[in-house]
This record gives sequence, C-alpha cells and structure tokens, in this order.
Amino acid sequence: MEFFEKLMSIDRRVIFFFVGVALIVPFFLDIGQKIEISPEVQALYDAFMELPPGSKVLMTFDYDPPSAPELQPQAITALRLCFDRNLKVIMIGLWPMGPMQANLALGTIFSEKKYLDKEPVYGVDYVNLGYSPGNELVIQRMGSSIPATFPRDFQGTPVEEIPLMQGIVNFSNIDFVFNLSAGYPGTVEWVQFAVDRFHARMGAANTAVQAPLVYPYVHAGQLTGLSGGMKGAAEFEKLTGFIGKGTKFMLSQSFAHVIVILFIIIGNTAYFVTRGREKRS
Amino acid sequence: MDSFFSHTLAAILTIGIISFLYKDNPLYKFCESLFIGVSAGYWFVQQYYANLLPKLFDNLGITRMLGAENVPEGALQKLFLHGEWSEDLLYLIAGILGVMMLLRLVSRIGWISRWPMAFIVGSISGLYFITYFQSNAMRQMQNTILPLNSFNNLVLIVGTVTGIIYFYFSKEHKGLFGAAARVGVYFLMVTFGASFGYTVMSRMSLLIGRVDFLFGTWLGLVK
Amino acid sequence: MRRQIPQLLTAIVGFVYIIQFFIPHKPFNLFERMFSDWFLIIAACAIWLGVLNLLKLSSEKVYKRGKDWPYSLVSICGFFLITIAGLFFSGGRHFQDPGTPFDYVYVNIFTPLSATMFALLAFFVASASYRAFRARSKEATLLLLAGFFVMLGRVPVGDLITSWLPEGYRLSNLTDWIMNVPQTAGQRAIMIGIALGIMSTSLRVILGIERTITGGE
Amino acid sequence: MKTFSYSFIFYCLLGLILLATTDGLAQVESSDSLLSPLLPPSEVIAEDHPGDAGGAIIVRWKLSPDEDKGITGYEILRSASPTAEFSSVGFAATGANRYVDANTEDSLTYYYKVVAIDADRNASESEISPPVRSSPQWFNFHLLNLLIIGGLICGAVIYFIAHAKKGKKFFLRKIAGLEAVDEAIGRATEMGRPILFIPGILDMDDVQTIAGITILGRVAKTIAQYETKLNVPTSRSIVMSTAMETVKEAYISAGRADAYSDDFVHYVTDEQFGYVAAVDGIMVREKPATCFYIGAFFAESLIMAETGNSIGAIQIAGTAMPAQLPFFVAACDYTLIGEELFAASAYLSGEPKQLGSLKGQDVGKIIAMLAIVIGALLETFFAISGSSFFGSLAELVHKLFSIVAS
Repeated sequence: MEFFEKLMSIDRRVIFFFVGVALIVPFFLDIGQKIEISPEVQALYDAFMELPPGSKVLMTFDYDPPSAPELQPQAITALRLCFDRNLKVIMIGLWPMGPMQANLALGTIFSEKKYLDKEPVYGVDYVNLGYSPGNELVIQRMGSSIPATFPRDFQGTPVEEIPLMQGIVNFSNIDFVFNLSAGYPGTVEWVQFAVDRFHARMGAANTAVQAPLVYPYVHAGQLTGLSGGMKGAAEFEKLTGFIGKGTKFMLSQSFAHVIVILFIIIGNTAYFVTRGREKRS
Repeated sequence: MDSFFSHTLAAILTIGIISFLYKDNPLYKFCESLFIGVSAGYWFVQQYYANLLPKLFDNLGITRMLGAENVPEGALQKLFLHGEWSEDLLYLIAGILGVMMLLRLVSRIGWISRWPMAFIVGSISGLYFITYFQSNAMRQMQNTILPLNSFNNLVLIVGTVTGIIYFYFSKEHKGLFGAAARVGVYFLMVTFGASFGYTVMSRMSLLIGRVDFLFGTWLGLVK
Repeated sequence: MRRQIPQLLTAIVGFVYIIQFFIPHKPFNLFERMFSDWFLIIAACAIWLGVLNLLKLSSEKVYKRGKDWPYSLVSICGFFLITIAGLFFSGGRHFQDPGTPFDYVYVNIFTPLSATMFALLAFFVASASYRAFRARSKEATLLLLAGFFVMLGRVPVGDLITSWLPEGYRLSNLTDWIMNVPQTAGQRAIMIGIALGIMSTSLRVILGIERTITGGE
Repeated sequence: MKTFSYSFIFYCLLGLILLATTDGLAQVESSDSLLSPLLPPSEVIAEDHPGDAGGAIIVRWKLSPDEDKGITGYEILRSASPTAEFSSVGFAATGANRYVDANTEDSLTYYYKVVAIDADRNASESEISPPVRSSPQWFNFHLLNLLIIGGLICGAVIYFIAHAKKGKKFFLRKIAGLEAVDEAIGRATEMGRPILFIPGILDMDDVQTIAGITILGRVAKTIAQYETKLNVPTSRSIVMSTAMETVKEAYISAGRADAYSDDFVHYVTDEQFGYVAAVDGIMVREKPATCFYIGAFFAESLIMAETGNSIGAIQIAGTAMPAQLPFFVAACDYTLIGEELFAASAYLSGEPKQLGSLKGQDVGKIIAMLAIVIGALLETFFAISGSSFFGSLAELVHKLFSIVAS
C-alpha cells in the first residue's frame, strides 16, 4: 500500500538510472531485431544501387554534432555503399560543421580492415569541398557553376587540380544528390533549388523531427527516397547488409522512449491508487 | 597515443558533468569551473576576431593604419586620404558607443554607460515593435481567416480565438467569457503537451551521442 | 541631465526605427542593416566588462581563500589558457582552423562539456514528464493526453499497437493531426498575444512610461 | 503526340548536325532558337520596383503558350542597350510571370528579354522590353495596411494611457504567477535563503531580455525591503551592466542604497551550456528558496527548472519562446505565458499609466478576434453561396491583413 505513495514521490535518480540503462544496454546487445523496411528507405537504397560504377554522387552534410547521432550512421552507410560500388563522392556542407562531420565519417570507415588494404584515394574516389556560406544561394550558385561556388577543397587545393572535379560544371554532371539534413538550410531548400530548378535526382536523410516536413516531397516524386531519424538509419543499414551504429542507436532510442512512457503510466497509476484511497478515507 | 590522451580528457569531462545527476561533487565542480573559464575565454576571443576586428577595425581602416597591408582601405583612409565619404564611417558611432559602455569601469563617469544602453533599448523597441507586429500578429491572423467548411478549420479558429480570450486582461473571466477563456486554456495545454512530447525523442539522441563517445570512441567497446 | 538624455535617446532612436520600416529611401534604409553590426560591436566591447567581472570575483575568492576557492582558480586558468592560445598562438584570424591550440581546447574541452550538458536534457525530460504528465486536473489531463499520444505516435511502437486500424487512422496520423490543428491553434494565440505584448512594451519604453532600464522614476 | 514531338526533335537535331558538318559555321545558339519548337513569352514589361530603396526592377511577361509542353522555366536577360549583348540575371520557374531583378544601378537604363527554356535546353526569346530605370521611394505603399492597423493599436494604447493618467481605473484580471511574487520573496526571507533571478540567455537585443530586466527592477524593489540576498548570474556583459544599474536604482528608490552590493549581479559566460552548468552549481550549493526565470530561453530551460525543482525552490518562469513554454509549465510552479511576460512589469509597477497600456493591448486582441471571426464568416458565406459579394468582402479582409513581400 505504501508502495504507491513512495512511487508518487520517487527519487528522480531512480528515473535517471533507468533512462541511462535503457540507453546503454542496447549498445551491447546483438539481437537481430526485426526491422521492417519502409518504401521510402527502400527507394533511397535502390537509387544508389541503380547508379552505374563511376557515377558521381554529391553528398551534402547539412548538420552539426548535436544531430550527429541520427545522421552520422546514415552518412557512414551511404559513403560505404558508394565506395563499395565504386561511385565517386563529392562532399560539401551548407552548415559550417558539416564538412567536419564528413571527415569524421571517412575516419570511421577507413579504420575498418576492409579499407586498410584498399583505401579510396582522395581526389580520385572522393573529395571534400568544405563549407560555403549563403544557405540556399549556394545551391543556386552551384546550378550555374560548382567550381565557381567551391573554388577550393577543404584543404585549400584549387578544384582544377583535383582529378575527380574535372568536367564537373553543374548539376547536370552530378548523377545523384544525397542530402543529410537537420533543419535549415536542408532538404527543403535542396528540393526547391537543385531538384525543382536544376532537375537533379536526389535522396535525403533527415532527423526524426525534420522528416515529417519532407515526406510530401517523396510522395510528389521530387525526392527519390528518404530515410528519417534513427529508424531510417537502421533500415538503411539493414538493406546494405552492414549493421552499424544506426541499428544500435535506434534500439537505444526506442528503449528510452518506452521507459519514459512506462514511467508516465506508473506515475498515473500511483496517482489514481493513492487518490482513490484518500477519497475512501 | 595523443588521441587517446585527448579522448580520455574529453571522457573525464563528460563523466564529470553526468555525475551531477547523482549529486554535486568535486569532479563536477572542477568541470563546471573549467567550463566557465574556457567558454568565457572562447567567446572573448571569438568576439574579438568575429566582430571587433572585421566589423570595427577593418571597416574603419584601423587595422591597415596599424600596418596590416593585406586588409583593404577602410572608411577613415577613404575620408582622409581620398576625401571620399563612405557608409562604413557610421561604424564610428558604434565604436564610440562601445567605448562609452567601457567607461563603466571608471566610476566617476560611469553614468555615461547609460547612453549606449538607452540606444540599444530604443532601437530594439522600435525594431521589434514592427517585426513582431508584422510576422507574428498580421501573418497569424491572416492564416487563420479560413472558411468554416471543415472540422479542422473550425478547431483552428475556435482554438485561436479562445486562446486570445485567455490572454485578455481587462475583463473578468466569468460567465460566457470565462467559459471561452477556459476553452482557450485547454487549447494551450494541448499545445504544451504536444510540443513536449514531440521533442522527447530528439533529446534522447543527444545523450546517445555521448554514450557512443564514452563506449565507442574512447573505450572502443562498441564498434 | 544624466537621466533625461538617455530617455530622449531611447525615444528618438525607437521612433526612427519604427518609421524607417515604412521609408525605403536613403538614409533610412541603412539603419536596420547597420543595427545588428553596431550591436555586435558594442557587445564585443562590453565583453571586457563581463570578463573583468568574472576574473575579479574569482580572484577575490582565491585571494580571500573563500569557500571552494581552488575551483575559482580553475576558472581563471581555463580562461587564460584558451585566451592566450587563441590570441597569440593560433595564427591570428585563422585561430579556428583545425590543428591550432585554440581548436584543440575547443574540440577536447569545450565541446565535450557543452555536448554533455546539453545531453543531460534526456534525463530531465524523463523526470519532468514523470511529474508533469499526471491527470491531476482537466488541464493536466489534456497536457498528458496530447503529450502521450504525440510521444507514442512518433515511435514505431505507436503504429504497431494501432496496426489493426485502417491506414490513415493510426496513431501517427493522430499525432500529425494534434500537431497540425489544435497545437497550431494554441501556438497562434500565443504568437498573436506575444506580438501585442511586445508592441505595448515597446511603446511604453519609447514613450518613457517604462523607465526601469533607462533610469529615473 | 509524344512520338511526334520526339521525332520532330530528332529530325531537328539531325538537320542541325548536317548543317554543322556541311556549313561548318553553324552556331549552336542561333540554330537552337531557330529550330526551337517553343513559342516565346510575350508582352515583356519592366518597371521600377515600388516601395524600395531603389536598385530593383520588376520584369513581368505573358507566359509562353507552350507553358505545358515541357517548359522548365524562364531565363531573364538584361542589357544596357537594345543592341548590345544581353546577359542572364536570373531564372524563374514554370508558371511564374514575374521576376525581381534586385541588382540594378539607379542611374542606368535597362532593357530586358525573357527566354523560355525546356528540358532539352531548347530556348525561345521574347521581344525586348521598353527601357526602364530603378529609383528609390519615400514611402512603401505595400505596408499601408500595416500602418493603419498598427496605428489603430498604438492609438488605443496611447489613448488608454492618457485616460489612466487622468485617474480612470481599469479592471485587470489576476495573473497567478505575479500574485505569487510577494509570497515567494517573503518565503525566501523567512527561510533565510537567497533569491535567484535568471534574465534569460539572450543579449539586450531581444525584447524578452528587456522585459526580464524591467521585472528584475520591480522584484528588486520589493527584495530591497527585506534582508534577503539577491543573486543574478548573467550570460551577457551588456545584460550584466544593465541589470546592475537597474538593481542599484531599485535599491536607491526603495531607500535601501546601503543594502545594495555590486556582487548581486555577476557575469558568468556567454556560452549557453557553460552558463547552465554554473547556474545549476549555484542552485545546489546556495539552495535559493525562490528562482525566477524571466527572459528568452532555449534548451537550457528544462535543465535549470528541473534542478530548481529538485532543491524545492518556488519557481516562477516567464518567456515568449513558444518552444520552451511547455517545459516551464511542466517544471515550474508558475509560468507567465508569452504576453503575460510583457504585461508583468506593468502589473508589478501598479502605476495607472502602465496599466492603461494593457487595456490598449486588449483593443488589439479585439481587432484580431473580430478580423478572424468576420473574415472566416465571410469566407464561409462565399464558400456556401458562391456570391461574388461575399467573395470580394472576404478578399478585402484578407488583403487588410496580408503582408506583401514585394
């Protein structure tokens, strides 16, 4: 009986403990969770798979470290997919921290055994053109000239000296755009400018908060595929057959979410039981 | 080895902050004080390089006067060397206001720091007056003028109008008016509940990032 | 004089900023554009005041051996560490480039501290919802229901529970509806109220009726 | 139909190649337009952009009749003379019949051409527009409605302020959070614990901070009457200076200049989370009996409010940040929601003039509600009856509240 009263004024540290456990445990679980693939993520994966080897993929990193748990796994999956299929990757960022995230993703991939022997070559297989300020205006400028918008790469090398950039003028030389977005500027702007105006083919990965705003573009055919939040990351990983952090992260997030919901239910149960008792007495 | 050292440093700081959840402790106090000092310094340096130097010194031409050749001529050079008026000269006003602000340090004439404050408060009042009226009031009103031909529109209009009634100050919330205000409160509560629930998930992912740093990047337990 | 001039300044500047909005002609069009720069310059000067205040209070504590004084020493050292690194050893304007000492402190000290502090929210969101989402009254119940459904509707579990319902009537659809209709209505009422509140506050300040800040009663 | 146009394009291209190989001189651009299956846009008119500071010209045109035959947009070309070379200034999407060229010199004359382009990069040029110059104006007539409605609200505020000056009393409903201020200060005094006041994390260039500091001034006046310690950590230097002046003034006007100390207000750091870390530290160590969070807040709102809750402080919050209101409502005892924050300093001052302005604010609310209700009813009548009378009235109301960007 006293149990419920205690529950009512439970020490917040108990809640903290459970949230922590719910977040940490999935990191060490190796359960083959059944992940259903949504059509949007399938479409995104198919878009990558349809590209013939040697195609040029523009990856835009429009997010910063706070959104990294949701988007980094997707960046890694997409990069790995590109390298495995011998697609050429051009990375840029409309957010100042974006290109740093790109380098971090590359670091993660290249530390794998598989790539230690055959590391993709910078400037030939991939290039990081860095950040350019100006939000959607950057996309607009890229529509007329990518080399003029990004005259130098991340390290300051002029693009004319980069083999991969030879022959790239604007979006017509890009076979696929993959946008990783956590807000503004992001997928909405890329659709409005790169897709609607310059007819690029594009897919996107978004944070869970952003994704609902972008879904209409998928249905209208402006976006070829969309992967939203950690769940999208997990699906994407499952499709590529490489189970990375996205799957673990998604489990963590779902567990924590369920814990919060459970606590709300417990709190209300305790409240009604104690109040019922007060009324009777 | 070097990266292990940096990661360990970052990990200790991470654990220090998290330990606050249990209770206040020396490690947290250390992290907190370090954070205060480092971040104050960070912004101090930032303010200098991002604002003071380019916006004031470069625009006026002070950097060039001090011998920086690679900076283009500023407003003062244009005025005194070429006799040209330049809009950038207006930055001088900002410079003067900034110095007035610093005069607080001299207690005898500290009162002069009220001038830049008055300037800021005045301009903000003017600017916000108009921008909020335009984008908050007018736009939201316009968006709410909808035909009552669907349930959703009806809910939107009733919610907005009763919500405004809740904020009404000069009439007692009694009778029919009070009932409408109460409906307004219900709408506000739904609004708060919904936006709260909506953000829970994104807050979780922040922590996942830190957990990943501790167990993955630092300890290497999670691949 | 000391009191009237600031008040007058507030009134004039405030009025100019209101009318410049309607007058696109020179020189009025310059004001709005310049203001943000001006403010940033004043703020960049003023940060000296803040920093000196921080250093003064901290060093007083160290000097007087006040409670927890060693921690104040940590603050002072931290401040000088990054400031000296940034101003003198990080290549001037390129102080933020990767590999500079300033960047090292930023990446390995500043970022983990800031990210972790931010991440504490995950815990606090949980404890706050435990207390707040309780059906104590009609209002609280609405808060609870809206929050609960939106939370459930945003995870796969939500649609799993309601998968027996026809498509378009599942929890995620309810979530969308709550967000798009009643939530939007409430937000609009709040926003219109805020606009009116700001207009009235601004007028009071410009007209000199509200003088708490500009001084003098 | 489709096969026909494809074969047409095919033969055109074939002809082009033949032409190029036989002649060797064919220029791709001219033959492009020569062979273009597209009809050009027509009636191109360029005008000065009204209500601006000069430097912009609006170009309008009649859409190409081939609009639905795969036109992907219109390229806008400009030149300083009808005979000189035209260069591109911008691009407008399909269906658009206007473009603002915001990059003109007021002293120059310009000519415009609009080119329809389809997905195969076929292009078709319009006639050249008549000459045009941009110029600045002294009043932006697009904002006339804003001036009228804004003037109405201002007028109401000023009218009621003047009315109040003459001694007229208004009824004002209670705001729970403000009723609690005195009690909260009293409680801190009884418990012998300090009062913590957080004026938000934005600088003085936000009205919420200004509102926060004015409330601080009022609260400090009450605190000055007790022997209670006030602690105001700030995250901005200008806020620190302003808060110091304000608190000092409050103590002086309460006749307690002796009790004032410059240490009440202090700067911590500009960094959002560094500031939060410090505030949390102050909370658990000094255990304030009352916490005020009044100003502009972001994600830190909940971190502070939850910590404050854990030490059992009475918490009064106020913000106009819609995204943070839910967290304050959840974790604090009282929350001033949006407009209530801005009304608070007037309430606390108790001065008739200030209270009069609140009455004026309410007139703004009546305008808003009337506009919404009347507008919605007109729209509904129009939707039901289809009568053009209601239609035009509804449009009028819409227009009255519409904001034209350009």
